[in-house]
Amino acid sequence: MDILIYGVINSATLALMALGFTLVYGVSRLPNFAHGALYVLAGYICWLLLNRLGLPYILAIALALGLVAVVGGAMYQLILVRIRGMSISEIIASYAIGLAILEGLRWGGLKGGTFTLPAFLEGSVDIAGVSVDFQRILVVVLGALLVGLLYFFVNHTRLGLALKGMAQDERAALTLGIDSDRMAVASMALGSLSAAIAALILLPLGSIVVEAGYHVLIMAVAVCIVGGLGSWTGAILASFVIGFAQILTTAYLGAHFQVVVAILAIILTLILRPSGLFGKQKELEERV
Amino acid sequence: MFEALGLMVFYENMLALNNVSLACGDNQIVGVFGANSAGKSTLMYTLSGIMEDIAKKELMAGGERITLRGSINYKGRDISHDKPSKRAKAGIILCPERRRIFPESSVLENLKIGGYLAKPAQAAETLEYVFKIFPPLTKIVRRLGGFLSGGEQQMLAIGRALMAQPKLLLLDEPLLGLSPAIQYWLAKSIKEIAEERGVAIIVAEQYARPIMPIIDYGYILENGSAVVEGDKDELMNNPDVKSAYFGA
Amino acid sequence: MAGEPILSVRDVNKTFGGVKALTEVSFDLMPGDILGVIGPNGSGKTTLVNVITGFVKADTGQVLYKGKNLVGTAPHKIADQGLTRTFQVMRPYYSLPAYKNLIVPLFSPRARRTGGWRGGGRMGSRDTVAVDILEEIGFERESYVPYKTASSLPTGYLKRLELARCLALRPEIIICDEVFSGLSMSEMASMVPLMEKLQMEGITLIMVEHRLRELFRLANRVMVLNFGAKIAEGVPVEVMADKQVKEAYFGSEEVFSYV
Amino acid sequence: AEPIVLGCPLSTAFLYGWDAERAINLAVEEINAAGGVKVGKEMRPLKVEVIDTRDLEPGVPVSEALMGVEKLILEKHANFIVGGPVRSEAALAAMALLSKHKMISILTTGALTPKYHAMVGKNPEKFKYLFRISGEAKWMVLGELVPCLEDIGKQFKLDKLFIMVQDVSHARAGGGILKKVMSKKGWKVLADPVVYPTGTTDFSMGLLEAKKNGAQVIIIWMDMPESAILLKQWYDMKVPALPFGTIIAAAEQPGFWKATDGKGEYCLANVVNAGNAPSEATPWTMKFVKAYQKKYGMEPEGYGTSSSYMAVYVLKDAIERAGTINSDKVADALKKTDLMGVYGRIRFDPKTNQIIPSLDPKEGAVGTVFQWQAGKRVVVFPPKIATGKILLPPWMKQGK
Amino acid sequence: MPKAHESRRKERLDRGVKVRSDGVYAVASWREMAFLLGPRLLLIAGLLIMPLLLMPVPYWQKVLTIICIYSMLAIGFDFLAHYVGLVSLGGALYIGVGAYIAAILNTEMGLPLWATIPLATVLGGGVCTVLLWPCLPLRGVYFAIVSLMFPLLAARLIEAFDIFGGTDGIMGLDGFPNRWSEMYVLIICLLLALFALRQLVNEDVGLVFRGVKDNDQSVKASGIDITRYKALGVFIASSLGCLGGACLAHIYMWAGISQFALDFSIIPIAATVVGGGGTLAGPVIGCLILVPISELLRDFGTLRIAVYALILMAFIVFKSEGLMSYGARKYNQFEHWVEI
Ligand SMILES: Nc1ncnc2c1ncn2[C@@H]1O[C@H](COP(=O)(O)OP(=O)(O)OP(=O)(O)O)[C@@H](O)[C@H]1O
Ligand SMILES: Nc1ncnc2c1ncn2[C@@H]1O[C@H](COP(=O)(O)OP(=O)(O)OP(=O)(O)O)[C@@H](O)[C@H]1O
Ligand SMILES: [Mg+2]
Ligand SMILES: [Mg+2]
Repeated sequence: MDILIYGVINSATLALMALGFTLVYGVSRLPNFAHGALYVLAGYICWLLLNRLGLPYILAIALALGLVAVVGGAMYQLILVRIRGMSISEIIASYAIGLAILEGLRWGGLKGGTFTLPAFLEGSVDIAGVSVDFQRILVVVLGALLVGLLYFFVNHTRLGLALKGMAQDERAALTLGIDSDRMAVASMALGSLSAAIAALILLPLGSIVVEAGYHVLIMAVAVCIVGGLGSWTGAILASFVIGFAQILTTAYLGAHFQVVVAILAIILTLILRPSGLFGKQKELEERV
Repeated sequence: MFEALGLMVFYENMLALNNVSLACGDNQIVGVFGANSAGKSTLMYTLSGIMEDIAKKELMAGGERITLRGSINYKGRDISHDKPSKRAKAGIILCPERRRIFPESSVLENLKIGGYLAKPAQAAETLEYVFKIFPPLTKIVRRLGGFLSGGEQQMLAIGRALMAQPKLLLLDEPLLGLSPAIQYWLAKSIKEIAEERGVAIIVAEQYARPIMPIIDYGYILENGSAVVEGDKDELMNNPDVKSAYFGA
Repeated sequence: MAGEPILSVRDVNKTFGGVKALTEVSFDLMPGDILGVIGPNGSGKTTLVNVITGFVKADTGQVLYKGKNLVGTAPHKIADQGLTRTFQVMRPYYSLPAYKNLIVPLFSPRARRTGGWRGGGRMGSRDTVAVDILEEIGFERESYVPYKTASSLPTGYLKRLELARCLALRPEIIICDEVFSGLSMSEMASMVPLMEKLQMEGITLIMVEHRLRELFRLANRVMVLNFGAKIAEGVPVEVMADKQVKEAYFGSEEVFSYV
Repeated sequence: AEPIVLGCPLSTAFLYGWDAERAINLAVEEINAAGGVKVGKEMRPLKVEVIDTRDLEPGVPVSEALMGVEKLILEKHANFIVGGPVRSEAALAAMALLSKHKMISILTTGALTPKYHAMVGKNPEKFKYLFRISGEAKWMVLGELVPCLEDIGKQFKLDKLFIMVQDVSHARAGGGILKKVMSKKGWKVLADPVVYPTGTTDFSMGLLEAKKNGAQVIIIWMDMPESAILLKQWYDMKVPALPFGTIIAAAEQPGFWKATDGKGEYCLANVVNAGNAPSEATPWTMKFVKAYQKKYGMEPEGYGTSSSYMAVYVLKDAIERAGTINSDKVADALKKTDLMGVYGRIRFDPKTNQIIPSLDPKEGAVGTVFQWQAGKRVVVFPPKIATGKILLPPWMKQGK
Repeated sequence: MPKAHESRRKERLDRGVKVRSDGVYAVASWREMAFLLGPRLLLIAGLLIMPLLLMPVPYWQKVLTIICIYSMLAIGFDFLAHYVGLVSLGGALYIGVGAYIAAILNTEMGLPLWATIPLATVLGGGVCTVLLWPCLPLRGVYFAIVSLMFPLLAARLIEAFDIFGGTDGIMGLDGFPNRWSEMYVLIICLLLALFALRQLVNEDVGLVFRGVKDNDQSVKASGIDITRYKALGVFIASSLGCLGGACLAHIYMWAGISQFALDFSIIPIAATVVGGGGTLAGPVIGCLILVPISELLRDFGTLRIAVYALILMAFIVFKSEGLMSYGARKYNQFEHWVEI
């Protein structure tokens, strides 16, 4: 029972971490390797607003979200736009941005484990004999909500559809009046926003440390790829595959195999399903 | 209403379009014919502004230098330096060569994305219209664009362009890969679209036979220059044109 | 030449997740024949080509090439045996110059074994042979066209490049998937003799086409597909007269006369 | 006079990097203010060259740290290496390099692996320049942790132990040893050590298990900041067991109280060398703590603080005795070190060049176990230097 | 109304020699030969003389060896990504495998350094190829991500099973006899690798590789087994990496799990991007720029990496095509304004 509950929580956590990355990549084919940095940045900004300026928590959260979205958008507008379409350069450039942010934060004083955000809700309940605190329940609930919202956004709104079009064939999208640069800015801003949301939901459970940036990035990339590019169902399922793989190994194999099993799960899934659980890229590319 | 003057396009030092001027009035259908590498696609890209975008990207990646000269006027405004998306907003929609369907989206989604510029009501109406002129599409709305057959993709590409509510529709080789029946229907529909929906259309084709009868005015491109122009009858009666395009 | 068929397709079925792309298709192909395959859009022509050349695996049925079943064989092995194809959606090597596109097939085990196109692949430089092939197929040798990067070539040339790739392998069967579309009338007219010449050289051809006039000049047999099933096969005139074909492929008299 | 250059390869963005950096600077300042180091007849000042080795960062190869060490030697012309590399693996990797350059090195922070001095012991000629002045894992477990646990056990009649470790090798190995040793001592170790990957933010499953099994002491062997969360969860769940953070735990830092919103109260932690928390180990201890507090505005943080500080003094002492900065001579002098320092009597094992530990500051270097009590770190072990008594959390007493 | 400047355009023309050397035409004069060979000789001579020039600053000699190791990885990456179409983010795997094989051969089996390095190169290439074999059908990012996972996995496996010295690593390897041998072994290997790869990609086989990258379906249709070519590509790239890894292990006389660290995967890619992908020499130039910058920045302490990242970004943004591509174009072509 506890495996089930904590498995779900773990999976929801992963899904939240991956959301922003999946959004940006799925929707504009931009591998945003600064994702983890934005995640940490959001936490740090919120912490600053809360502790240095003494703003109320809600306001601090709102401001942090807004700021990070702006940072994300600006990142595209100022830097990434110049190398649009050169995917290796995009990876390196965004990774460099992330590095600059993270190491800049480290230099600016984000060292050690003393930076934490308060939980939204204190206390815990017993579910089927397992005690779970409210913040974790919130993770699952908000995670589901956010996924739902983004799914709706991508598939049923004009902007979402336009983003999708641009991701698949930029030139064709241009001919249909979709302004690709503006769209990419929008998707980066949105992606950063979801990174920030994830951060602010998850960080009260942990502390704001630079290393989390790298961790979140790797997990996000893994979930996004295992799920299959651009597939929401896939991303969710992938979080569950990896999430449960982790929890199950902890329970039955010993935790030092956790990472090993998670990585093996990723590699195996991809060997068996070369375009991820729900991706069709390989078939599409090989359709002649 | 639409006029291009002295268009020149250089790919590096190669002149792909040499001083081409072209005009298209309201509701008119203009044909652009020419053999391989005559410069038809180049012309279409230039008119729709994609060429600017290509040039920009090439420059960024350190590739070929593409030089564009000449001016394009649309409804009395010089749009030669507008971005493609801006031109599209003004109603100039290109249905590009080689289809360029969104492969990971279903047919319906492809059409919906095409309707980015349309109002919801317009989109719904056009959607029905697209299914009317391309009945085969109705049976495959859920299938992913990338899995469609060549001809199905071509229909979808044209349908998608229509969804964008064009005022000036640029069709680049619309007949490529279509079965004779659909070719015939498409030619008819082009006429219908121009007449009933008040859309001006410029069609670039190699295969002139089905298109020639429906055009109001036509140009023959050769090596980047417009060598012959005239209305339907003038072109049909030109012996060179006849032998080259009708296999007389 | 009433001997064995070089290729025979037996009861091939293929579905793509519920879509019946091919149902019980069978036909025989005699050496030296030119078989035309026609049918409405989406009727399964390309899928048939894919099944024969191994790019798609048939669900059931057999593809016998010189008596050996090819179903399940990897595409490169099939090509290696001399059964080549063009792609309807052109697939050149976009970053290479047109003539370098042909180095790849000329370098393949088959070309090295058999000598490639007219025995030229082994002797001399592959570059020269490549340009020879391109010239044959309508790229003017003296112009810059054969040396241009494939990505900058227009559709028409890319279609021909597809065919050139097949020729370079010195194949026994070439399956052309819509090589004529994208060519203007006069260009097509120049391609017809080339096809005839190939036939003379003993190459068997399957041609999937929508340009019927030219096809009928070339093909000695025509097969019609509709919704994945074969609805008619025979000499062109017969097939054109078939009622079912008229209904399925042309839809109306109007269209028919237009063709 | 020409300064003597101390090269400090440290992972400066991390606690076990800046702790040493600060302490070394403090010591050097004091010594230079007093005129410097007497080499023969000359008084020479000390100069510190710090290089960031980044060896505690994930994803950074050890060769990066080794490059840093080489840079200190070749370009900064360091005369001695003091401090790191910090990560055990990097410290081990640097051994060959340092001995190749005949460079005296005193390890003062990080690197806890027993393998280090074992290697020196095995190859005394080759590695004779390599010293370690800070604690090593084996002593900490057997010499400090186990006695302290036994002490607690006797005092409060507790004998049920639960072990939680981080998924790094020293912690896993340490957890295993601890289990074996404590079982032999008659404790009931409730399960195999529960392992948590670095970066875990949820410990509830382990805590639940501990609660279910009636654990009375929880050993937390983790150096990740997230262990603060563990304490928070422990407090929220009111787990009736005494938390004991061993070796480089987040709890050793003064900032820990804030990080846990005070929920870290009652947590015990080991700060490796006395002097890293205020105590009266030797007369020098509080002098050091005060000087540190004056300069940096806080109590000493990481466990390398007092040892790094002492390393400079020990080196000064050895140079003065040798009368030269020649490596071989100074190495010999170092071996003969016998100095009453911040954390006890400092001598090196003649074979392994490892500092000799003890529970009595008069005999050797002592470590400290303290407990968080009302926002303060109160030293509770070893008894010779303790300033307070161990307290049990109220919900534990009620349980009894 | 077109503005005055609109009637002009910039013309770009190949220099005469370039055109003639691309065709089969003879290149006669010394000046022309010098034009063609100049850059190559500059690189060769530069790299060969560099150690001597750096004699007064021994630390920078060390940096040079590190540059060579990264360069090795970078040209491997460039080859794989731009000629075979496999974007491998797993450079660290090659380094690690090479280092461990060299370490085991040296410490356990007692083979001398001159044997372990070549053996590690070949065996390591083989091991990496076998490991990556099942992933060869993967495309694009999928391959990239799986290859990124491999070094992480390797490190975790060694840690979890405590094999090959566990987290402590393997110590006590032989060092190079002196720093000159260290540098020259690497420099000469690098130059050989560079020119051999150059040659390879221009041969007909090289065209097959490029075909695989551009369009593997067509390669299949030409009767060529793409998996074999992909595997061959991986073997070449990973051998280079393993060579670097083996040398690294011997330079520091130690092998450990941190040789699977992410930096070994990222820096070569960054160098490739800075230097210009698809040029092979570009990545070397990228390394020659990036690694020293990173060393120079050491004085910044913690801020170093942030500054480094910013510099890297500046390179990417302002010369997005890569320095080598840019330089080569300028070297080979005239540009001037012409009237239309
Ligand atoms: N990116 C490019 N770089 C260099 N030359 C190019 C580029 N694109 C097109 N060209 C050249 O411009 C000329 C005109 O090409 P274009 O594509 O406009 O021909 P087309 O008339 O559309 O031919 P088709 O009917 O076969 O599609 C051709 O000679 C072609 O090689
Ligand atoms: N991989 C696939 N997955 C799903 N459906 C497919 C796939 N390949 C083909 N189809 C479907 O099978 C049908 C037959 O396709 P095919 O490409 O064979 O048609 P075709 O006869 O070549 O048509 P056209 O003349 O338009 O080229 C089409 O409806 C197509 O959508
Ligand atoms: Mg065209
Ligand atoms: Mg087809």
